[in-house]
Amino acid sequence: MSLPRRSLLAAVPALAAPALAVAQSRDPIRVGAFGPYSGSAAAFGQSMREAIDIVTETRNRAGGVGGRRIEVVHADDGGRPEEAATIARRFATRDRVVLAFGSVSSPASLSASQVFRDEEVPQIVITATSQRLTRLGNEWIFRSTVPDRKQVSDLVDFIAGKHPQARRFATICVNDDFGRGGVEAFGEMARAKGLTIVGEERYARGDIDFTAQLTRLRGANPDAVLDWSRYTEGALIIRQLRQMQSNLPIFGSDGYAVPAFVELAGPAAEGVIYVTPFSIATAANNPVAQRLAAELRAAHNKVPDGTHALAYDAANAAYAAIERAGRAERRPIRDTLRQTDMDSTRGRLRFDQTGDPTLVSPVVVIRNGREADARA
Amino acid sequence: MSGAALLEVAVGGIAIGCVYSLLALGYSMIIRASGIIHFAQGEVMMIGSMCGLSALWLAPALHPALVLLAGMAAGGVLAGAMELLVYRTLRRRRVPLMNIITATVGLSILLMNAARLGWGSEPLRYPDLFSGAVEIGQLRISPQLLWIAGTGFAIMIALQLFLSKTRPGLAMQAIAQDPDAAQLIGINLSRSMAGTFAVAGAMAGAAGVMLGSLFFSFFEMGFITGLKAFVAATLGGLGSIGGAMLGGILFGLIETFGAVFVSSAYKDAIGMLLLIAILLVLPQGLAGLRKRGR
Amino acid sequence: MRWGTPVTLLAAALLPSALPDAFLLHLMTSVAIAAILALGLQFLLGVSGQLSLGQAAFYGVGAYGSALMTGAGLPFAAAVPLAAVFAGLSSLVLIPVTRLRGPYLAVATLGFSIIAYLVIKNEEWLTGGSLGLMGISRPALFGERLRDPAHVYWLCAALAALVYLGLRRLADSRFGRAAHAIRQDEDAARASGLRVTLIKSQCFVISAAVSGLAGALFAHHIRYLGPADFSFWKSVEVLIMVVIGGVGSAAGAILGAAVVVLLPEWLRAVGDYRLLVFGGAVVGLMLFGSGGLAGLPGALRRRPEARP
Amino acid sequence: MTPLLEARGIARRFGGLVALDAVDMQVAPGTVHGLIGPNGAGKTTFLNVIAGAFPPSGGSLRLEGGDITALAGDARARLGIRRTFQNLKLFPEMTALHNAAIGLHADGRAGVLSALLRLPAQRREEREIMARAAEALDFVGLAGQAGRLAGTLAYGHRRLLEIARAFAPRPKLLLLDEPAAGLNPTEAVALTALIARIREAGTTVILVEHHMDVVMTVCDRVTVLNYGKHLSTGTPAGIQADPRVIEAYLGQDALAEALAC
Repeated sequence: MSLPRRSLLAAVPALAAPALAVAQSRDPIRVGAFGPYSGSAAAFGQSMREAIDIVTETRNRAGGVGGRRIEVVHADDGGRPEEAATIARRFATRDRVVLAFGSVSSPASLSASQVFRDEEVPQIVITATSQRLTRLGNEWIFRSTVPDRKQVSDLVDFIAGKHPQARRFATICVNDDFGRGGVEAFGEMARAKGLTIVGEERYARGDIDFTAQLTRLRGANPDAVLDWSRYTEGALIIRQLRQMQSNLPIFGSDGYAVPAFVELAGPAAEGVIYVTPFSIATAANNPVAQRLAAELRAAHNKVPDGTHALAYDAANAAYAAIERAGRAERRPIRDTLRQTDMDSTRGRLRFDQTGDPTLVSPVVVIRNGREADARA
Repeated sequence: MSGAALLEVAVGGIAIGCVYSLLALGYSMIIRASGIIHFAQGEVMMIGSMCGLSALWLAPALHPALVLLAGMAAGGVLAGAMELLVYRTLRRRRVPLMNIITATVGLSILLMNAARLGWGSEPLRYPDLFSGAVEIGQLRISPQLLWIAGTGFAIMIALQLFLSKTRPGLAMQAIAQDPDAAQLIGINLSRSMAGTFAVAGAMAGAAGVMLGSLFFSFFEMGFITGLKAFVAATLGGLGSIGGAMLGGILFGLIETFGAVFVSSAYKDAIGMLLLIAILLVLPQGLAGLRKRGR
Repeated sequence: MRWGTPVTLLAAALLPSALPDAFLLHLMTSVAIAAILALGLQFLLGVSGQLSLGQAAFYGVGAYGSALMTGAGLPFAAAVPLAAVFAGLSSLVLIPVTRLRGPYLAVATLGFSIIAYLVIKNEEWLTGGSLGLMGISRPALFGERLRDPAHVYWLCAALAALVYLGLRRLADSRFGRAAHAIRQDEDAARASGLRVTLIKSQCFVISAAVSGLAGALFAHHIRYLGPADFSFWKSVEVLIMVVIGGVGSAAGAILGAAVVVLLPEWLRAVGDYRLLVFGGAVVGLMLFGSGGLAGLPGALRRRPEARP
Repeated sequence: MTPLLEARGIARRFGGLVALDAVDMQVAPGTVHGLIGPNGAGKTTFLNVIAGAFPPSGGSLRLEGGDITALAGDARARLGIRRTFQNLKLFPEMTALHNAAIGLHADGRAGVLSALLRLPAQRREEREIMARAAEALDFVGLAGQAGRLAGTLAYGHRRLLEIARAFAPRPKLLLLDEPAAGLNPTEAVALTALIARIREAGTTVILVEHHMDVVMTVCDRVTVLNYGKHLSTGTPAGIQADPRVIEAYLGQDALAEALAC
């Protein structure tokens, strides 16, 4: 530590300088979008980006909003709250966005929401389901997806109505906000409906071997299993459960609602039931969803997943709100966003007092390797 | 918990442990030969896994042994190339070991993101290489697990034979023990070092194919697994081949049984606590047991 | 070149007037905090030769400590130093492992950091679990909340400068000399009457306290704490900062911190290739040789007393 | 008169190998005590046991009558037993002056806090340490090399620097482990003189050495070890005449010749 006396700190501003050089054109209306474009949740981030870009391009081709183009500034938060806060700060003070989309995970969304609230920037959360996001009296936050408790209550209603024979549940979840939030809500609501929870298991994000947890779960002798996981671990869990020759019915979370889930789980996915904010299988009669499907096929040759739909709806709602506000300013946009009442991929989209959408979530079942409406 | 269920868990632990062992072997061989903690070892495994899968895509009917071989070849070539292109250059410039170790972290970030761009950010499923269930009495064991444990042991035995019976293997051992003396008796240091990395990479590639076929291939799969294997190698005693094998299997068992008997939320903590405890008694890991008598 | 430090300090102090951009000030504040964190590891690794892969744990103890204490009503000016002290004390549990060497020590600290991470993640009643802690108070001085980003920056930069000068003094003192000797030859140090374990442990405590200080400042800078920012990755990031800057150079640690914080930000322009380029840059920077970035000007001028 | 150091029945085993077998030795204060023996006789092992590098498997050690058997190496160093190493252990990245200053570390008191505050007492102490370190360098003849990194010194100078570091605190007992190894004849003569001056300065010396001319010139008494056992102790002249010693060295012709001269 006693080696060179001179310090090179002076070089620091020079490192930062190229970032300054970004042109500060006043012309387009700028919105920000941030999510995990890298890291383990990158697939969600990518869907989010694709959908937002599709809506933006369509808008811009049709003349933009009020004659001004929309420009989306994308930023990768890697799922890390620190990055999300830094990005939010940049969106608010340097990129001067009028509105921001993001993020995918609850911690990153929460961390950014503090900055947006401070700086008074409207934020539309895409997939983060934690109830807490919209329950902190933050008037600047909106959410495209349905919060976990609402999804759980939709799933519990479904189970009570369609699977009355499933009385004893064993639960397994990823040990984070997403998994614990889902399972805690499920326990509460299931007990209210007279169901019992006979076993609860957790695992860490990134685990691959669930033998221990599943062996214990099976030992509790349940009627059915509830798994609140993301699709990667979820696929492994049901594969490993089926490898143990267990035929227990499996109910899952919206974390399964990714095409790759069926791909990864293979035949084990057959018969799995889960709640999802959106499924193309239940949206055959929804023109907005069909439009998204057509646009996504044209642009990326993909079938829309839940994140696509959530981001698509968010972007459409946002641009409509900017249009209604009549000027590209944050406060009026927030106010018109609150009055949203439009057709979305998931039906009529309105926001309640807290900023959450008032929608009922579809429940789907995997049949022949595809999602099918479980309520049908 | 019934005895049969315990046995099922144990087989699962041993299979995972074999994967750790194969990776840990690489860590151990490399650290012994060069002093480098090779943090990119997990990523070499990941690339091996991806390449094995790609081979399956090209030839769907490929025999599992050939898939394994493809993964090993990919891992071996990659690790050998890393040594020749990066680490050797760094050594020639006489940079401190810490810099080389940091370069391995850099390479690990680089490989992970290259794989994300090349193979996408979605996990990729291996077709089931082995199917059916082996039933012994009331015990049902997935054949995947048995195959993996069996293949793992076979590869480790092969490595032992290679290191103790063949010329290049003996040369690697000699380089690791005393590089100066080895050079004096005419062993090519640079070639043997590259060979060590290549063999370590091939072990990692095999681990990748096994892990992939048990679970799936994913650009981030190497990070946590690699870290755990490093811990396993330390547990066994860095630089000790036998220790690495033992450490890997032990770590797999500790982890799996830890999840059964203690909370799964703190599953990773159990392994770590045990590791720290063992290191306090045996500062050189399990391999230190043997030296202790001296 | 005795004026190098004052000139740098002056430049750092004047930065806010040169950069009126609030975002850049936010970034430079992050750099100052990262610099403190890097200085902490630099002291441990560069002076006493102990490799820690567990700095994220102490950083986390400081961050959560200060957030919880201010949350309980303690003033910022008391909570931050207390959190640093607490982080230092928390490293005392590691004293038994300081007798381990090289990679064995690294793995033991890695284990410690994984355990700390799991505690942060699982003990919801204390740490908010994976949803984390929100609404952490802004930094405050003399009872005044600092709302101007320039003031927050000055505070963090001033503390970074203090840590830098303090650790430099320490490294040049009798104590630092002893630690330095232990790094080079433990047997000889012991034969010279040095209490090796004590000195190594003291280095650990100092390094942990400095990391805890960085964590405490981080908590009040970002004002949100979640487990994801205290994973093993953070420990690796700190190590990259120190090695890029040059092991053994305090100025290098600051420079390395600046590179690690600013480079990815700067690389946002390359989008998807960001981390790919970052990984490549780390490998490339290693090629600068033993001195790291801090050694560059010297290496260019060919100092005669360069390392053997 | 109580001996400065008294070793009784010192044994040391490594696994099954017996390196030292019940060795007794008494070192009188103010003397240079040679320790010789054929290769593998256990000289360095004995030195290591005295220095506290590892504990003896049996026996006891007394320094000025006080039992030090249970003390660790650093504690013995602080009591006044300092040593050099057969294969040179310096701090290569530190200057010669700072190397010598490490030898004086135990005499200082300034801790972390006073270093941070740079209190006057700390600065005074630092000046004192540096002055004494410089004095020690001067004593061994390295005054001109104070500012050079130890790793860049010539081999002979490194040997001297190690002695300076060990001698700087004016220890009661200085253990020299083959200090003349690798030195040329001129340097060896200078070393002999240096050892004599160390004795004059009041420090007792135990000298393990292969260069018999050094041993015979400077030692007051000599102890001979063979196969880990005490063989003989006496004056240099007495040792040279001891038939048991000559027998022990038989087969080691070169040494036998050296002994004869």
